[in-house]
Amino acid sequence: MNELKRKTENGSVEAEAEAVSSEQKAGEDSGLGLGVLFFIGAFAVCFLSGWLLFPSLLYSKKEQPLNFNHALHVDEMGGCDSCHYFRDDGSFAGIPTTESCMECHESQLGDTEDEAIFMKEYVEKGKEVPWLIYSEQPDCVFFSHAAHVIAAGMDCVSCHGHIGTSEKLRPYEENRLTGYSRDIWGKNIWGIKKNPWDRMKMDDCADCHERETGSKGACFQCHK
Amino acid sequence: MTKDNHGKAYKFGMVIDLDKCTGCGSCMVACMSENNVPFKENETDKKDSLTWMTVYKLTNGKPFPDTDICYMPRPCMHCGGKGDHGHSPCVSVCPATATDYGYDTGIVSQIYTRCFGCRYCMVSCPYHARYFNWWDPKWPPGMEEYLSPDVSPRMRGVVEKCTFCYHRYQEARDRAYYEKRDTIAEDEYQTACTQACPAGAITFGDLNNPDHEVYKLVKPDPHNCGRPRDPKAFRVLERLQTNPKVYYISEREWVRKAGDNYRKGEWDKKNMLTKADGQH
Amino acid sequence: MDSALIPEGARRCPFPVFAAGIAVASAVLLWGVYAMGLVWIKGLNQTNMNDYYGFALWIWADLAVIAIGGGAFFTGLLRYVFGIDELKHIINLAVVIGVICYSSALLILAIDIGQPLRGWFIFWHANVHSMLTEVAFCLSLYFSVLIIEFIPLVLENRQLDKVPFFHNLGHNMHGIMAVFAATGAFLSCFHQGSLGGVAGVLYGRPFAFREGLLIWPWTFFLFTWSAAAYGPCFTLTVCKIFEGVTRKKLVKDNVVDLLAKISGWMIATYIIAKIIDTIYWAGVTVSDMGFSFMHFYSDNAFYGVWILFTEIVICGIVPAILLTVKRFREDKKLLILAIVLGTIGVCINRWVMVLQVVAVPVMSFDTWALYIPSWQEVATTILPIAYGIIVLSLAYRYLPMFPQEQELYDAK
Amino acid sequence: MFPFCFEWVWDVGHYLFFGAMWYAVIIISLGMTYCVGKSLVDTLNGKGAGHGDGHH
Amino acid sequence: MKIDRRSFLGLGLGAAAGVAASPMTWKLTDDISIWTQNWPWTPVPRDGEVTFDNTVCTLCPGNCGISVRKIAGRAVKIEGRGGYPVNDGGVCLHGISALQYLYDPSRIKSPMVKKRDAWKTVSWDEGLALAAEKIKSLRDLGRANTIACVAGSGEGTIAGLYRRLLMAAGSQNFYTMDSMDKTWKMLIAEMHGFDGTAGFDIESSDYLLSFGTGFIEGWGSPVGNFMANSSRKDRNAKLVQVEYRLSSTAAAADQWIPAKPGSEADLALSICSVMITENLYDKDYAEKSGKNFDDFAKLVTEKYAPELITRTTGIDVPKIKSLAAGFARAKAPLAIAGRGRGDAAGSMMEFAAVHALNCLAGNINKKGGFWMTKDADTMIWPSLVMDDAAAKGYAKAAAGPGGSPDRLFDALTSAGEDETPVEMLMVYNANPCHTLHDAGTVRSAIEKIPFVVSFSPYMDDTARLADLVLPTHMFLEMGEDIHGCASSVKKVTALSKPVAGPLFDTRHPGDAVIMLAKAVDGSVRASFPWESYEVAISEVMGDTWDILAKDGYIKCASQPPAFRPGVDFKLLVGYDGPPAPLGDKKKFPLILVEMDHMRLTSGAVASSPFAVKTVPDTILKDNDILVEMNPETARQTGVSPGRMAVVETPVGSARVKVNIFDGIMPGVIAMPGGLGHFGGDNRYIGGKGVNVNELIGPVIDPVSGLDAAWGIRARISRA
Repeated sequence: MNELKRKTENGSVEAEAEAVSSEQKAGEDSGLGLGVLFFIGAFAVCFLSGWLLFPSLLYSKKEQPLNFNHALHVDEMGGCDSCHYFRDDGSFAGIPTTESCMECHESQLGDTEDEAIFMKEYVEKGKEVPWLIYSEQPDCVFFSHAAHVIAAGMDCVSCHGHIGTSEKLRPYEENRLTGYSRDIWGKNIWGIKKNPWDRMKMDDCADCHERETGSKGACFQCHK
Repeated sequence: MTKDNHGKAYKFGMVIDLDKCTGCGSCMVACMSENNVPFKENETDKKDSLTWMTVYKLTNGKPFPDTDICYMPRPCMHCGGKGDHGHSPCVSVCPATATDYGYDTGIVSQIYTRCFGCRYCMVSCPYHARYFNWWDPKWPPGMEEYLSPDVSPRMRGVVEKCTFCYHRYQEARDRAYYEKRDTIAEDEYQTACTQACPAGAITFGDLNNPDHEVYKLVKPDPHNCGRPRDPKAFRVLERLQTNPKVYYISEREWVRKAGDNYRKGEWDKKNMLTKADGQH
Repeated sequence: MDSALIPEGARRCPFPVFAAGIAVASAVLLWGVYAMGLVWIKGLNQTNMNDYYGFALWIWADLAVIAIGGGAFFTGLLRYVFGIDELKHIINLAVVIGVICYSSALLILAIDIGQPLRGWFIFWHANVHSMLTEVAFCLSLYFSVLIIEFIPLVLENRQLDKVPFFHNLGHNMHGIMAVFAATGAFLSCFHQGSLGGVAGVLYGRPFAFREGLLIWPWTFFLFTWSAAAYGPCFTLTVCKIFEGVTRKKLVKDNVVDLLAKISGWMIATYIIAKIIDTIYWAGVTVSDMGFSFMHFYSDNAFYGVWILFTEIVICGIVPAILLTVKRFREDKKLLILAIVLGTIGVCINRWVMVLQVVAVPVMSFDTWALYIPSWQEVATTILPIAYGIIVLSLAYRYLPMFPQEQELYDAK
Repeated sequence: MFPFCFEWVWDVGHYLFFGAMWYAVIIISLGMTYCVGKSLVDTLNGKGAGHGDGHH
Repeated sequence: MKIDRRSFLGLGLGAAAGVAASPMTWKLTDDISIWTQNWPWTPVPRDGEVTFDNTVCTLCPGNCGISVRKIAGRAVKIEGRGGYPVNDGGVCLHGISALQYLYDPSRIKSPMVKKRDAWKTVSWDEGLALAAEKIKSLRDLGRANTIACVAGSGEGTIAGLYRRLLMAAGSQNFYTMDSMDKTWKMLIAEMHGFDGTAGFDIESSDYLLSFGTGFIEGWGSPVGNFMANSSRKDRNAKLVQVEYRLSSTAAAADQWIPAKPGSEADLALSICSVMITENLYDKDYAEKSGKNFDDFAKLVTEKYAPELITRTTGIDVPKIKSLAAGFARAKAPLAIAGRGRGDAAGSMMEFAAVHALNCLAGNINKKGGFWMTKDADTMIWPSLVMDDAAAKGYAKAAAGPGGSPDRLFDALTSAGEDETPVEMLMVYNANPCHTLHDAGTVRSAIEKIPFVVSFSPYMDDTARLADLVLPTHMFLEMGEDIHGCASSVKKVTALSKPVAGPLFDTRHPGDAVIMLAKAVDGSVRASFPWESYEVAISEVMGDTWDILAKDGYIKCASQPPAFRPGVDFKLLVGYDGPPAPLGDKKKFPLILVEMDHMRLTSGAVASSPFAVKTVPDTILKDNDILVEMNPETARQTGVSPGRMAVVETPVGSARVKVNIFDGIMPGVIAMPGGLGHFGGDNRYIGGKGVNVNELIGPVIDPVSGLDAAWGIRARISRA
């Protein structure tokens, strides 16, 4: 309640003094109606923009450097673990490096335009493809694939959804403020979650842990 | 692994032999390098210097030539708190549960993304084992290359502390899961300072497991919150009932006495007692 | 010029003089705001705090301002719950002081944390066992109660009173103010206590640690008791300052005398409890931990037995005697001496329970750590004082704070 | 702070702490709704008009 | 219907209610907090596959094996290399912070030439051409012998290449930095007539008598000594430290003998006299096969009997007797010398006096004793091609005798203005401007040299004075052969290998020399028949190269050498007391000594930011160095702790702070070594404290010709 605010409040009080006296002359109820009208109008505008406009402003849409056809590769190579494998120290290799892709893609195999980009931009130049990873957790999170896939025997779909059968990579939505992928906070702004892979926030992990192991676990179980 | 994980909870602890420690500082640098601890141009204000592992230099206070010194490396004690129930001095005061006691490992965790920097835990810790990021950590251009992905670098305004290299425990667990094993062997999870110590003065392991070296060295008393039964072993500030998990060993009596506070004559009376015990 | 706002019949200094005073206070306020901006943008390295001094000047300012703001809840409790109706002539002042103190405390807490943008984590991820969580919840709740107690006074402003809805609202709120006052008192007892608990639970810090009842260390009860005891002293001090500045009598003597008497007996009982606590603490608690009493008061440049003597004897026993014995209480000068000493006493107690706690070495090879606040810390501590002066003078000018003012002016 | 919060644990500590807290919040909010409600009713019934300028 | 204040109020409230009912507020509050958890300026280290690479650290003569942890090929952590004979998994703090030397942005990124006191970057070809031009012109003018080179150590193929470049060009001016190893080598030649290197079998010795040696301050192989110190209790071996201050070694020792500074040699001889008079010595080794034993015995028993030297050493007679008894009765007693870290050469007489103890105990070439080993000459260099200019130049004597840089810089300072003995100086793996005593004079000497080339990867105190800098790889970026291990018997020949790609435009020092030689052309080019260092090392190392390439190291015999050369005490017979420190007693009442601290490097390279961070505030406060002194000394000189003071010595003066410590002898002030580096634009290590070598002047040892100074007389007064 600093001094400035106090002053404006007093300022408006003087204006109100004249208004009250003049208004008494023009009758009581008409002013109220207009105020309510404005109230409803402003409420509607803000409410709708909050629920519809705001999410699109908050999340930026980015395209992947090139499209990757999971379905085709799964047919060719077998399961997910042909490219996303466990190293022998139990750590998870995650997205394959250009080098491991080159085991098959020494030269252009198919005729798709995306593969041409891959060969020209990344294989020849020996660069890594800057994939935008949908399920990327922030730096403070330690996620052990070994604990979940090997020890708990979970399948990939339960967290990553049906990306394995997808032919096109959907655009990557990123929260402009936090830098998180939208898959983490959740696609639906209302926070309603149909499948487990629609959202992977801390609470979602906690719920599953609570169900499966009886407790949310110590902090350092998932943090680093 | 939870509080009631069918009884197989670890209780990781450390034993430091103060007669072997030469004060060389390898443990301090190994800890800073392992845990992405930043460094500033002027680190001479030791009350504003992030050193998770700090080596104190103790002296017996005698004049020349009877002076004696002893180096004491001090990591976080991962206190078990009164009665070893996990209410460590810091865990019991943190308002946002940014620091918590892991019952499955006995390690006090510190989550840098939840800590909002009220520093109450830093005031509650009698060992000064907690450090606050007064400054934004900055690495000279190019040096960010040597940062390890296993520990998230901190930001200004949060408290940080030694975590007994918990990321190494996570890696050992990953390997155990991959090899379908359930427990971690003693040499699979060792802290960076233990591994680096050239004098072999630091030993790390599970205090609940009798065949681990740390248990053999100090023989913690399970009915007495892990109080060491070996007369040469002691814990710092034992009388505050913080029940720290770091034990120190020394042949020198003045070093053992420096581990806690004793009023006039109390130490000698205590010694008479233990000597009496020692006889029969 | 702003005569339309000044309560009827009240004589106030001309607006330019008033504006000049406000301008001076605003300058100090802006200096504090500049320091606050610096701390928020550049971080806590703007202060002289370090890893030994996690808590320093700000936490003391926080505790002290809440302690002297205790007059609001205690006077409210006496008037509304215990029905001592005479106090209605000074309750308005107490409430305004309460609002200022609690808003300052919340502001200082917002400055004093490393990540202000995550401050709401204390509510969202609350650790119910931590004293600081309890402080945060009750502080903000009681602040809302104080705002509620302040609204009727604001609505009594001459212009606002003309709006019928405001008039009715003020009247109705006045009606059930007892409910709010009772809830406020309940909340205050808790958070004044837990501010004491903040220090008392630290079993890693022998100087601060106290055993206690269930989960509450003795300092919990002592802090509530001392806030209730010394709060009115500060209220009376501000009242006397007002009378000095405006050179007008604002509150009747019997009301001042009544509040002083109650405060006196509260101080007396508190001091006895405090002495017993100190003796038990020195004799049993710390000696079990291996510390002698003198360990906490020797071989350092600042903290000596003098600080304990000042807190308990000079600012405890002396005001207790001055305020309980009628003959002294009625002497104008002795009354002012007592209430000022009381206020200083509670500030020293809060200083000792924050800064000496972190200064005392605990490990045998540790050393005393002394600390001098940086200008940013001092500026942000003076900021609430300037802000308080501005709010008080605006309230005095535009709100009917002292019901007996008119009566006393006529009687003269 | 709410049962759906990550931190929420159904134990004695939470019952006591949040019990007391929500109790206080409810009393305060009820008190305020009562005041505002009653004042609206009074204003609509035309009570309380023509005040101000000191003649209570 | 009139738009008035009330409608604005409605508008405002409506908007507020609308926003409150939408997710905007609490979502933004949540996201802003998450934003503070992921500030863009907080780094996010990239993840990847974990691999380990083994190499050898060459920051100090200890040469420990290290294992570099890599994430997706980028080095992130240095750890000790398990199973390596020298350190078996342990590693010191400087080794661990090696990555701060690798990724250091203040490294010299490409060759640079100094034009009117400003550095200009040039390409490698231009740099080499400039240097080659200089060499060619000197050779053409017949002054090939004025080309000099100062290298860190003389062992290994890289130093061999530098020496070969000088010989091919026609100069004998190849100098290697002094250290105690040189003095031990000369001592062995003098007292045993044996050409080889000295080693101490510390792990098996059960009684270690050390005269001022920083056994756990970084002497010899630091990690090896730490391990030996830790296993002392199990081997129930005793350590006795003779030192005027309570160093970490003295604190760890079973017995600390606070002898006065400079009187160590006298004490050693008096222990000899007790051993002889109570004939506790190995008769057949010392007396029968030893020469001049009787003269030595006479000198010792007469002039250095315990009663005579209690005043000079401050140690009473019973203690000397008990020392002698303890030493003689031990199964494998060992006496070691080489003050502090052993960087300074030390006084030959002092080494001889201490070594006499080993001889009397007969513990030579025995388990737990003093070993003299002949290091097999593993390097086979092809014959040299020298044209007449080279031959003529080579014939002329070197400017500084005995291969000691001190003597070189003495010659330079004493030479007149016109004819400087050195017209071109090359510096590799050395920083004489910081590590040599009386660094000020060394700097002015170097400034007199017209053309100075530095091969340093860092802008250190010497590179700063150079005219051309040809930056070489940092040790993690290059592979080289590593020989022996300072003063330890574990003579390991190892091969380090690059674990990180060269980050900047630097070259391997071996390649740099070969390219320089090729640029000089003529006979010099012919003497370097290899096109790269890789080829050179594989040819020069001959058959050991195959084993090294496979295992990475060869561990020499762990048994003592069979042959026990006899001993000749002639040298000691001429002993007449310790070399006195510079300066007269009246003007400079105190003695200033260098204090070696494990957490600060004292070699060519400055300490890393991590190492400087571990240095306590009793050694460095802001940028002020603290000298350590006894409370009594402080009272006498009127200085007070924490305040500034001025230390003056005959050679220089410096502003310091005062640190009071009971463990140092009154009358002695100790200043930590390894500070006062010029760090270029690296503010983490540059400009911190004072270089103690600015205050201590060299004292040339009459016997070895090397710098034997260990301290200097000084005075201190309030600033």
